[in-house]
Amino acid sequence: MNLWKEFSKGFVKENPVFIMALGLCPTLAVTSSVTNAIGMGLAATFVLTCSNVIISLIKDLIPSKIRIPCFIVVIASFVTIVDLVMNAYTPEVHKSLGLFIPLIVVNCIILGRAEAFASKNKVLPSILDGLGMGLGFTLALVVIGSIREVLGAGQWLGMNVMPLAYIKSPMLVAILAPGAFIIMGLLMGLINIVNKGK
Amino acid sequence: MNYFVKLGLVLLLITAIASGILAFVNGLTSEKIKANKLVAEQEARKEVLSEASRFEKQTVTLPAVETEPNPLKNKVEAGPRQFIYYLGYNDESAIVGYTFVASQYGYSSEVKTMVGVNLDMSIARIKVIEQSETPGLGANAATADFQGRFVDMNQEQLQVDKDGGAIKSLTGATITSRAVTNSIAEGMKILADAMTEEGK
Amino acid sequence: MSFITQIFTLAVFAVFVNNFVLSKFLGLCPYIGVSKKIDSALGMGMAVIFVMTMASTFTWLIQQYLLIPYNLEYLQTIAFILTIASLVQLVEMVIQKTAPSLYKALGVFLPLITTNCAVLGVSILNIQEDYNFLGAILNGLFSGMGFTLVLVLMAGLRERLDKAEVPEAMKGMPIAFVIAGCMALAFLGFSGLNF
Amino acid sequence: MNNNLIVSAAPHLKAKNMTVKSVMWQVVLALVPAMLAAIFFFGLRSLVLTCYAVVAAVLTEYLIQKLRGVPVTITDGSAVVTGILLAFNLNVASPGWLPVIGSVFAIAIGKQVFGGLGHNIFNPALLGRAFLLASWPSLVTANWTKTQPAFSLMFKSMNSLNLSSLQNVPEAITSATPLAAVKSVRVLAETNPDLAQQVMDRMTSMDTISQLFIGNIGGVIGEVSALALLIGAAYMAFRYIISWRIPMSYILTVFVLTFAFGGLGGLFSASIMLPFYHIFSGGLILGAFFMATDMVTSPVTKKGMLVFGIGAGLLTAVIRLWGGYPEGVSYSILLMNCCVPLIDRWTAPKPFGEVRK
Amino acid sequence: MGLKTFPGGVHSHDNKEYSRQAEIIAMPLPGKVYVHLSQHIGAPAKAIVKPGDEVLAGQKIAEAGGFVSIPMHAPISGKVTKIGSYPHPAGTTGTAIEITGDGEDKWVELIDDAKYNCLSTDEMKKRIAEAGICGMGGAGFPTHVKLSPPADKPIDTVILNGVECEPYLTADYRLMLEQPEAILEGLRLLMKIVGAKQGIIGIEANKPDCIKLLRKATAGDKTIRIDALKLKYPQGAEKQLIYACTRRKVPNKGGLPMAVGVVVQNVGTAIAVYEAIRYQKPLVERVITVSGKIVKTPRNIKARIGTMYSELLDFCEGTTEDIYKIISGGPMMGFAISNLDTPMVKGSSGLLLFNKKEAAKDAEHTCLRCGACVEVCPMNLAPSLIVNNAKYQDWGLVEKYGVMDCMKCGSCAFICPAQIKLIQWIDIGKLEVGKRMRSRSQVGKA
Repeated sequence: MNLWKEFSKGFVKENPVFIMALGLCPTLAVTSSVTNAIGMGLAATFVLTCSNVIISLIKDLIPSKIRIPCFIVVIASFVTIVDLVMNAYTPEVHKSLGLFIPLIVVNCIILGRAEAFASKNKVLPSILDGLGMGLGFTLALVVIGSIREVLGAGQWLGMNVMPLAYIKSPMLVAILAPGAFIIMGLLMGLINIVNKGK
Repeated sequence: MNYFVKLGLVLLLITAIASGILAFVNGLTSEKIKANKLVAEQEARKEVLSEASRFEKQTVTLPAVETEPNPLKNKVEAGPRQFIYYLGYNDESAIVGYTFVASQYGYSSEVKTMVGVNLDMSIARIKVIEQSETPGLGANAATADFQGRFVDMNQEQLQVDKDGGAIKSLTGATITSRAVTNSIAEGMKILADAMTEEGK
Repeated sequence: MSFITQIFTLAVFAVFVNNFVLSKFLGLCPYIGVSKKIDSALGMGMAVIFVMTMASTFTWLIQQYLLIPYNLEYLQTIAFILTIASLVQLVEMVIQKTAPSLYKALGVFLPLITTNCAVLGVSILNIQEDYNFLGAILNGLFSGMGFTLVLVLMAGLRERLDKAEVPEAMKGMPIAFVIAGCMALAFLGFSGLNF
Repeated sequence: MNNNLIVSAAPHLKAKNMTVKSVMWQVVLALVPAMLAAIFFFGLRSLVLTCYAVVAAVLTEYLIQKLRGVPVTITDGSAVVTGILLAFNLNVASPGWLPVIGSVFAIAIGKQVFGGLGHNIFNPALLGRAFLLASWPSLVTANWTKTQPAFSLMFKSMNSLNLSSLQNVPEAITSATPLAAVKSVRVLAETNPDLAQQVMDRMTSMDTISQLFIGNIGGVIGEVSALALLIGAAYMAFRYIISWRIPMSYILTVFVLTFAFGGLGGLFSASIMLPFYHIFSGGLILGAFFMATDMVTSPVTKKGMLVFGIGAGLLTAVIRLWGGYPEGVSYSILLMNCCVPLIDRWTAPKPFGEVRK
Repeated sequence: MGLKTFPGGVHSHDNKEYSRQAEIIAMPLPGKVYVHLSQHIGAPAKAIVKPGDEVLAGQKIAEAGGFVSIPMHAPISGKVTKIGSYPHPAGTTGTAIEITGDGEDKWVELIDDAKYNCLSTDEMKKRIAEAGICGMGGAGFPTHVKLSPPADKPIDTVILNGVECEPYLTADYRLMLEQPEAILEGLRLLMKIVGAKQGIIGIEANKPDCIKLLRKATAGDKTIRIDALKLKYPQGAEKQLIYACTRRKVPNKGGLPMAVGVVVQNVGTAIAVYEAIRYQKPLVERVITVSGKIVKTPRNIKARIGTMYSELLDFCEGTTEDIYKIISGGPMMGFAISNLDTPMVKGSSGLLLFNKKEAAKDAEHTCLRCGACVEVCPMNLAPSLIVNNAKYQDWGLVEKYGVMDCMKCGSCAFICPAQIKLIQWIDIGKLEVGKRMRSRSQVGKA
């Protein structure tokens, strides 16, 4: 049961985006469509899980003084792998995520989990932690992406979900930078209200 | 001191392993990435010149134009400019038209357009392949509606309506419209010159 | 265009038009996290300007003289992030030794900068945008200044909102995002600037 | 002794007629001349749109205050002012839902999220406009209607140049607003400097300027008549509702900069009338007197107000001359709104008797 | 017209019409007086009588508690009946000596010193100190202290404050009309004591008759000037008055007028100084304005110190409506008190009574940041910034924005459209910042 807890905490209770406010740059930058959100979320999940595994494996081998550089090397390697693989097999998504794939390296969620969890735990919990956090991150991205895509383009995952009149002149600001910030702020406010209501 | 050497060695080892793995992955994917690019271009060409099934690269050397280099960017190799276009062949190996990529800076980005040209030097179709203009305004250049406005246009008509041409510009985005139109017009001119030269 | 105009244009674009935070979504964590007080925002901003300029310089050199000649472009991410991390360490040690008062002011911010995506971002963008050496350094400098500008403005606004009756649920981070959104709306006014 | 005694801190006297309510409603009153001018030049639809915006603003304020469980203050007039100013920033051809959505955004995100009147950082009406402009750019910028007598007069005089016989009919003639004409002329100057200069001369003629001043121009609802706006502004200045510092420094800065850089031939090549063209066209008068002076979102210090005005003037001139949008007033004011806390902090007055060191 | 004035300030109806025509009249002796031991700034006086002692009017009943302090004298003859706690006009309570009068008004012997003009300055200062004189404009700073500047701060100007910028109050106005000679004589003595070459009497332009009268009286005297000042509040504040008359700016952060070579005294104080030096008469009575729309007969009353406010009001035949607010002093800076059974002190310049409408205060609104308070602040502060930070306990900024330079004239709160009680917040700010400054200086010493 404890393992389930490790896995599920990232969804709501310790959601990296909404609760811990980590990894904000990709959260806002790539969520102008749900497709991008999923792509980014899964890429980050992959890096997070793999680096958690490796780090929990080698944690006893590396001196603590240089652990951060070591973590960064591990993470950067996986990021590069994701980068290359996505470029090869999903070139469209790779193109629209652009700069933000290499920037997964500096996503504080990943280094944060490596430092706070994987470097202190065994492999299995680390995998679950990475998967859970990664999926929580993906979930957050998809939520924001959905709102932005529906409002800003009248579509969801590329499918029309709003009346045609709306799709013709949607509330564009939602997929622009200002809309991203404001929607994020309002969502966090909403979560605060819900949490307080509990 | 020994301790620090050890630290360095550990880090070096990890980096080396990582580099090795990455080199391996890179080897696996690099061909695919290159191929992707070619395929994408090929597909865009097919889209604007649907009758063609095979394309052949042609290069026109243009007289060098004195342009002031941007002192903050890497130097582009000097020398004559090259204009690249493709001859489109159908299954019977007959030429059915030409394609080229037109490019010009628009409102906030370089707008690249793939242009398909019929043998009579009218436009078959165009496709905006790269831009990051303002969504809702300039970005509408990538819509089928706007791209459709170019079909069958000839070189004389290639100007936006505000400049007296036949291309109806996008609402509120004259600059982008102008960039697309003018870049195509320029390419058409070079292409036409190249054709007449060949004809001689 | 003349040399001076080019530099001026680069500066205006990096600071206002393509602001790292408001239009490129880079450096959001410190933008939201270190913007509660004007003084700390200023400190962070100065540190970021410094590190971004240094990082631009070194990563450009590494790219041009190491990665490209040996066909190692796929190691870009790993090389850049290691460069930045060690650079930050080095800067921290140098400042600590040579200028203790500056260290006192900037010290707490320096470790945070390693994971500031604006630094890695500018390094990669310098390569993507094909800047030469001078261009890369200036782009790093101006982008850092753009970051600092909005960071300090944000801190000013948040200090004021600390003293306002913001609804309970919106206090803290939510309102900071809303302000950022409004600032981004205002900064849209610079789009399409053309000298 | 009775128990009615009130014990409160000094002072025990209060200036008359200085209440939030009276200030806000006097601003509404000051906007009436401009409203009348808009009805005269654009027709009754301008009034209808304004009413939509006002009703939406007041309703939104009411609903949110009910939801938040704070006292409802819709009678203080501030939501009304926001509604009017928002509608004044739209063109008369806008669909009716545009001012409604703009008002909802202006009140909800521009004001109530920050805690309501007094706490908002940005001018709500301008924020609403910026939101609409980012969301529906083609609806907000395009579709300028040349209805009513508006505008035709100005360009009738231009047409007398018989430019149409020339090739490349200059865009200036088909531009819908005076400021778009400025942009077009600058574009034209690159290809045909002589023609551009001719158009420019016509633009800066006494004829055109006086038309601009009275209000025969295309544009958004509220900015149509500089004269009507100035009447309202004079009233507010007379009642001490606005201080001269922001509008004057704002307009003077625009004057100087457009004179210096507005000409087609380089520094100071412009006619001295060009700054007047800039001042009386577009939203400068409306912005400088009614929106930059918004108390809540401008500095409180005297020096700060000057800094605010100069900064807004600088940004306006930059956006008008080199920016992507024809008009920069609303963005300039929003940008300066961001700077207000810093301005206040760094221009805090030196106490009387500061010792010079 | 170029009337002299200062930057900032507010315009308000002066409301002086109620009492400006009322000549100063002496009030019948009260049955009991209550002499507070703390009527001034500085250490309280120490009682030297005990219940049961018989005292004469003018007899010293409390001695100065230090250099910055003044002695107290019995205002009437009679018997000390109690030393206890009584309400103070500043809204607090304090120790006072209760004297039950014998109705005979027996005085200690007063000598008319014909050669008072030839006394040494030290002797003059001693007589002033002995007479227990403090500033009568309201603040109540011991006069002899003001007249003893350190040697490195030479004084060249004495300004008499005849501005009386507080609305309603007319006591100084009547004094200037009725006793111009005594005022001028007091001024000359003050000038002599500090060695000043010029004397200025600053009078607000709403008292043209005083200006005319005093100008006539000083026609031949080149050393004394009468300055007509613009009608604006707080024209009578010390620093503002000095600036208006001499264009000199008293340094902020606790600077005193002596830093710019000026001493300011109230016109009432000038008369007290004159009487103290010539007759060695202690300060036991003063003129106080009792006014307000609801007062039946508003008056300028010459009353003994320690007279109950209730008796003053009775002397004015009471009020026509229910009283909703009692103000001790002027309406701008005076204190609202909760009890008419409060004895007047040496600084009591007025007693005002307001009805319900006049006393009503609107609810406080959020600050609109209109900047009106900044516009009017005579000290060139930004009151709204101070108050906003005080509300949220950011004392560092409260101090930075200069709360300690505020003199609490109330102009900001008067003008504020949001009805914010700025002075209340500034009071809190001053208290907190004061604490911080003290603890800082202690740390510095340690």
